[in-house]
Amino acid sequence: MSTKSYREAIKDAIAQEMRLDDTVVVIGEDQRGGHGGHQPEVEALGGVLGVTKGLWTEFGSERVIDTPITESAIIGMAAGAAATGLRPVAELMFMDFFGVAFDGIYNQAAKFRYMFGGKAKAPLVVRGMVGAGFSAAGQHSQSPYHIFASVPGLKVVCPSTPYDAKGLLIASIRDDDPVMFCENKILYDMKGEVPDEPYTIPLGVANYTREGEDVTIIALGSLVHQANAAADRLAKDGITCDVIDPRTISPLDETAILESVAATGRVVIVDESAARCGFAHDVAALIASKGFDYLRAPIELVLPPHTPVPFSPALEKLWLPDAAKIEAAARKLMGA
Amino acid sequence: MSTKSYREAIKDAIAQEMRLDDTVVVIGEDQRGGHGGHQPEVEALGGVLGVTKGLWTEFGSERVIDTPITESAIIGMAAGAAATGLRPVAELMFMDFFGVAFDGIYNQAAKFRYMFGGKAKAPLVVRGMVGAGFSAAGQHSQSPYHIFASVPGLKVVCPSTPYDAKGLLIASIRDDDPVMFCENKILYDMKGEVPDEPYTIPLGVANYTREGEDVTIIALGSLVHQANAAADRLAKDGITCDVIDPRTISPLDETAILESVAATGRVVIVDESAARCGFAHDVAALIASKGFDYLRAPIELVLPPHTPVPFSPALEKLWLPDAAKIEAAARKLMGA
Amino acid sequence: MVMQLDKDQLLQAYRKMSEIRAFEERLHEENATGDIPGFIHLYTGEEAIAVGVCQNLLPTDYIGSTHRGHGHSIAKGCDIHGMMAEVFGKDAGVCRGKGGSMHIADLSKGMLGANGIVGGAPSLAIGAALTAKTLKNGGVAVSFTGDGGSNQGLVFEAMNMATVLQLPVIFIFENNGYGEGTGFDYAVGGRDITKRSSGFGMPSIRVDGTDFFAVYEAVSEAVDRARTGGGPTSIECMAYRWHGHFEGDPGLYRAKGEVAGLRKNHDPLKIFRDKVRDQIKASELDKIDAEVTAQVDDAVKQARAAAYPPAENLLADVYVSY
Amino acid sequence: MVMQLDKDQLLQAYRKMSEIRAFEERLHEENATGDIPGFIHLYTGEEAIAVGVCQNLLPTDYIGSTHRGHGHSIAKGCDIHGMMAEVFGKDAGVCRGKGGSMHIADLSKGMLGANGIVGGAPSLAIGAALTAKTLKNGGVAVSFTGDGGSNQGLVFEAMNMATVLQLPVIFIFENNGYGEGTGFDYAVGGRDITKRSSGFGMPSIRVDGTDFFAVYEAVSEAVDRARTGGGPTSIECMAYRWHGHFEGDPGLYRAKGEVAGLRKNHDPLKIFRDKVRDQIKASELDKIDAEVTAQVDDAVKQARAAAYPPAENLLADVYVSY
Ligand SMILES: Cc1ncc(C[n+]2csc(CCOP(=O)(O)OP(=O)(O)O)c2C)c(N)n1
Ligand SMILES: Cc1ncc(C[n+]2csc(CCOP(=O)(O)OP(=O)(O)O)c2C)c(N)n1
Ligand SMILES: [Mg+2]
Ligand SMILES: [Mg+2]
Repeated sequence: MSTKSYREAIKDAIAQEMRLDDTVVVIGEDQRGGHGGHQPEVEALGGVLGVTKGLWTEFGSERVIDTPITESAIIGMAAGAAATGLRPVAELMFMDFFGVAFDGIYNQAAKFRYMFGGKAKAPLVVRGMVGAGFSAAGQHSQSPYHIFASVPGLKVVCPSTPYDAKGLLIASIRDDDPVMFCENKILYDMKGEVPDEPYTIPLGVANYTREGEDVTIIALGSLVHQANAAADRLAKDGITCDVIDPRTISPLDETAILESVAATGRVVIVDESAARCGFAHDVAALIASKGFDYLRAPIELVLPPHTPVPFSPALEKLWLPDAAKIEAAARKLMGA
Repeated sequence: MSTKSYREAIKDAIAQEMRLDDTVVVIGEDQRGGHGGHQPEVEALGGVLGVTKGLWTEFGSERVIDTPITESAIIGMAAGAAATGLRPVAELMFMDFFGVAFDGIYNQAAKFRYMFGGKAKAPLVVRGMVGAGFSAAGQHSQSPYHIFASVPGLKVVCPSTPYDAKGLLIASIRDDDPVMFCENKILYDMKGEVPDEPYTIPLGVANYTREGEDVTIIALGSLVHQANAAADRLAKDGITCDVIDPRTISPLDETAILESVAATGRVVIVDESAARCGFAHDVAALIASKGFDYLRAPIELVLPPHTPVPFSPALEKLWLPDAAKIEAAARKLMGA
Repeated sequence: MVMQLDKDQLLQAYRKMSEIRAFEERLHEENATGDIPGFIHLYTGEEAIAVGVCQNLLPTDYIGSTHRGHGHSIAKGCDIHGMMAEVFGKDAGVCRGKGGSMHIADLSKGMLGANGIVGGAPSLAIGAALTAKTLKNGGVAVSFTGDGGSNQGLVFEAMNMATVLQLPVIFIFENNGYGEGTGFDYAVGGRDITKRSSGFGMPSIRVDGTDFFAVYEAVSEAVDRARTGGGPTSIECMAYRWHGHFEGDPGLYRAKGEVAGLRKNHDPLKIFRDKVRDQIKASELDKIDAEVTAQVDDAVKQARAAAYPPAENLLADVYVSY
Repeated sequence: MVMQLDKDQLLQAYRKMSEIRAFEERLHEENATGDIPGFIHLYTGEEAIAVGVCQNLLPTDYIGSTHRGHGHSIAKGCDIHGMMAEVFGKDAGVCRGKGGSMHIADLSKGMLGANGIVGGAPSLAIGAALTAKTLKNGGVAVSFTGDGGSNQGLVFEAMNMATVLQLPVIFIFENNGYGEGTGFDYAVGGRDITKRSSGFGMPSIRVDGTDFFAVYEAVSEAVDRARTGGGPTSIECMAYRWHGHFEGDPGLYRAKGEVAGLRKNHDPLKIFRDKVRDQIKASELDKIDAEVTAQVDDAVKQARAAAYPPAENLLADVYVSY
């Protein structure tokens, strides 16, 4: 066990899997950095924010594959490689870039197995950053995981801690289905205890990050921490909360969610993916259809407005859900 | 007033707007067909299924612009043209192809106005086919309108009749925002009464296609007709339904939906966009948050399974929601 | 050139072309009965490309295909009975009826799938090539793309990636003059696909795609290069599509008599027969044709008689786990 | 060449380059204070490209830009005070603080927007060119793309569309040797962007992008061609980026002394000064530099003092209606 950042935990997971399995390769832009530059022996980058730094030095250019700026080909190549014997870990850098590269996931990798009658598989992981709060503006702050989750055949993972990041990433790499692995960029420097040896966290098992009796709060990624901060404040007034981090959107741990709602009867769903047709709406629909009888009050959604992510920190702060908004929603449910 | 097919109604709308406004241009693959072929004077296609046939003959190659197979450039060009003075009606053929062309909508056209401080607009319409039931298999049967609706800045339209198709398309062309216009391919041959003169149906106003007291059924596109068929059968047993066709997903007529639910207290939402994070979940979340107190029973969702659309008609029929499934859901709500 | 191949190989090549021809012409008829669901795109007229390519490949090599994929599938060794059942939407199909004509695939035969997305194959093929390069197993991958598809961004990106990573891959462009109803002359700026490919830094040539031997030879060189670490090649094969874009297309963009001329003057099977005249008797080839006709006949009979997929298959095989 | 431009034009060109230089170098300093939100990508070293291009354009012509867009914006006439306020996230910014450095746009100046999507500009620029062609207003559009961006499928598709429709558009490729930390030599298969463009059927040349006059001349010819219905042109401009990819990049992929060498030997402003030595006194240019410094100084002061956007702007301007 060591204290590691979320960023280090991710690298750790990839490095350990690469050591164990020769078919695991990393593909992406500037995964080394320096190819074709003037420092032929230097690992200059390790991904634009250095998440995979160190892998090239250990594994070399054959397994840490620097690519041109060519997301369609990165994803398509990863899909083709996955179908034929590799386990690629491809990086899309910012998930916002899926707009130039979605076909390889949406119409290809995700459908191979079903459309080919169960005779193909595509064990690939597509890593990428999501999340607002970094002043990265409209094209580098989005969280399109709701879109990924709506595609049958894709699995979707959103870790909220270093521990989860490592365990879920190893599970994703070992999984025989395509996985969209969504890293919240504002968590990269978050530290936590992480076992040194490889371990897996099964996809589809939620984490109760806090237990309580009055309200169920459901959140993903960095918002799990906002939810917990809200729960702490509420606890001071005697309002206790279950804070559930589903960790994976697809598969979704419906049981964990419904059990908690059965106990509390009150639900706040917090999310930043979309104000319409997003992750929160999915969970709300689950509860309104399968957990309706447990509900004592309307479902509260804490979401950004239906606008692009604004650049100015003054507006972005208002845009993002936070502990105060979650707290207010919970209090509203408690009628206070 | 004449009897027209859904297909003719669409062409009618475009032709009339092109006559009224010189800045309206049509862009897409095989919008004429024949360019570079051996019949230089023939309008061979008018779109692959002939929807726009006749436009080239009337307006010529300068306003009916045949393109190579190049969806990214079609959408990007339409976005750039819209920002600089044209009102393009671009065709994506099958909306399933958004995977190769989404960036021009998702990160460009939809964001211009907000991201540029209100100083830009992008009046473009992207037309495309959606819907299963045509044995067109996994890559030509999808309905990704839930994805479009989750993008702030985009409007999303799904007409269910020839009358609506014409009125909504004219409204979309005149609208100063980018609009995704989703044509359900199995409706192309549906006939209905369509006024000859141009008219608009405002975006964001739902249509009560049937009124009743017991159950609210919400559906889009071709499923509106399945919902009405179900309502007819239910009426024979004295169960009467509101069947609401929102017609546009974004903007969504929340008031119409909530008013109906207030009256019936029971809701069936039918959709084919997605089994997760789809249009139905969006509406369910709306009702569970803002209309909770009206609800007398769980919300029933009638959705396809979370699988790609299978090719074989034997499976595709099971995949698609239909009148029988809607009827069963309504009966369940009535406790019968 | 004819001489490089022994008689068995020539007979094998002819048989494959004959299979493709018979399969497609029969589908043309069967489709008219209304019993085939969905869209079909026939390959007749382009047989020499698929076979000229695939005769150079091992079963462990991979190909990625297009919406017009029957010919590629047959040439790469997919089972004709399984293909026919697939086209009819039956459980006995190679994809258990879930894919249909536009998604025939058989990974066990190195067939990565027909593809409903124009330009979809090249990026999948570079993936298969990356696998071969990484595992150092000497494998090669081939993608098929049309002239229309040669305008798709996916395709350019794949070509660039292939030169950057020096992947063992061959990009075949089937230039049949049209993408749907739009002419190559209109849609392909520059009107020369080889110039595009060579702009990405790879050897690129244009060959007569109705001549099995021309295709075979070009691909043979490309395969050698790829297997020995020499990187990618692009080959533009000029050919003709005899039928409509899809079955049902009235082909109004065609000149009068265009198709009749093709059948007469540009028939890859006839051209092959002419070239092997000195080595192989016509009767031997006729015999193959007859065998193939019987085989396709049987495939149709079995496909028609076969069962549709059972309801439980609706939910099967979405994920490997969960 | 120098002689084609009169003295006022030369002074104007120098002023624009000086403005870009001062703006970027000042941002480099301001960024160190931690007061600038988000990422910034500086254009220093490439001034001659933006200015060499935009001096050929009318206010009604359009440009589409990259993530490294400050230089293009200034050259096309965007307001420096508004840009500075934008970079600081203030309501007085050209985009009211909603876009930031990576999304500076001003349609009224013909600036279609910096773009956070690499390869985003060319397809928007062909749209602006389509507008000009359709409205027959003689307008021209220009896109900027980097060497890294020259690998993006969007870019190839836009070039093909431009030749097919013979659009009045110019594709400028700014080849500064790197995309982030990856060398042009590695990422661009074929290592020659002009060969790619000419594969799509358009005139394509490579020029020295540190020499204002070389760029100006090439673009002048291309603009003439475009305005007179001659279709698109592609121009690859070889240049250097002095700073890191973004502010904060330690630049480990650089050779030791690489940047010092650039500043010394490849400074577009020095090169310009040398070339106009006979017509323009150094003191005149020094005076411009001083004026520009004061202007940028004032822009920073005002930007720092300006208000952040008010809360109600969060919901404003998503749609034109609803
Ligand atoms: C991305 C995408 N765009 C458009 C289509 C519709 N479409 C199917 S086949 C085809 C024409 C393809 O032409 P070409 O590549 O020349 O192949 P050919 O049909 O001639 O064999 C088109 C436009 C598609 N399936 N996918
Ligand atoms: C589609 C997309 N892919 C990747 C990125 C990340 N990115 C931003 S700038 C850049 C490098 C661009 O290099 P180049 O085009 O040469 O422009 P330069 O930075 O050298 O001006 C990359 C990879 C992006 N913003 N968009
Ligand atoms: Mg073709
Ligand atoms: Mg560069």
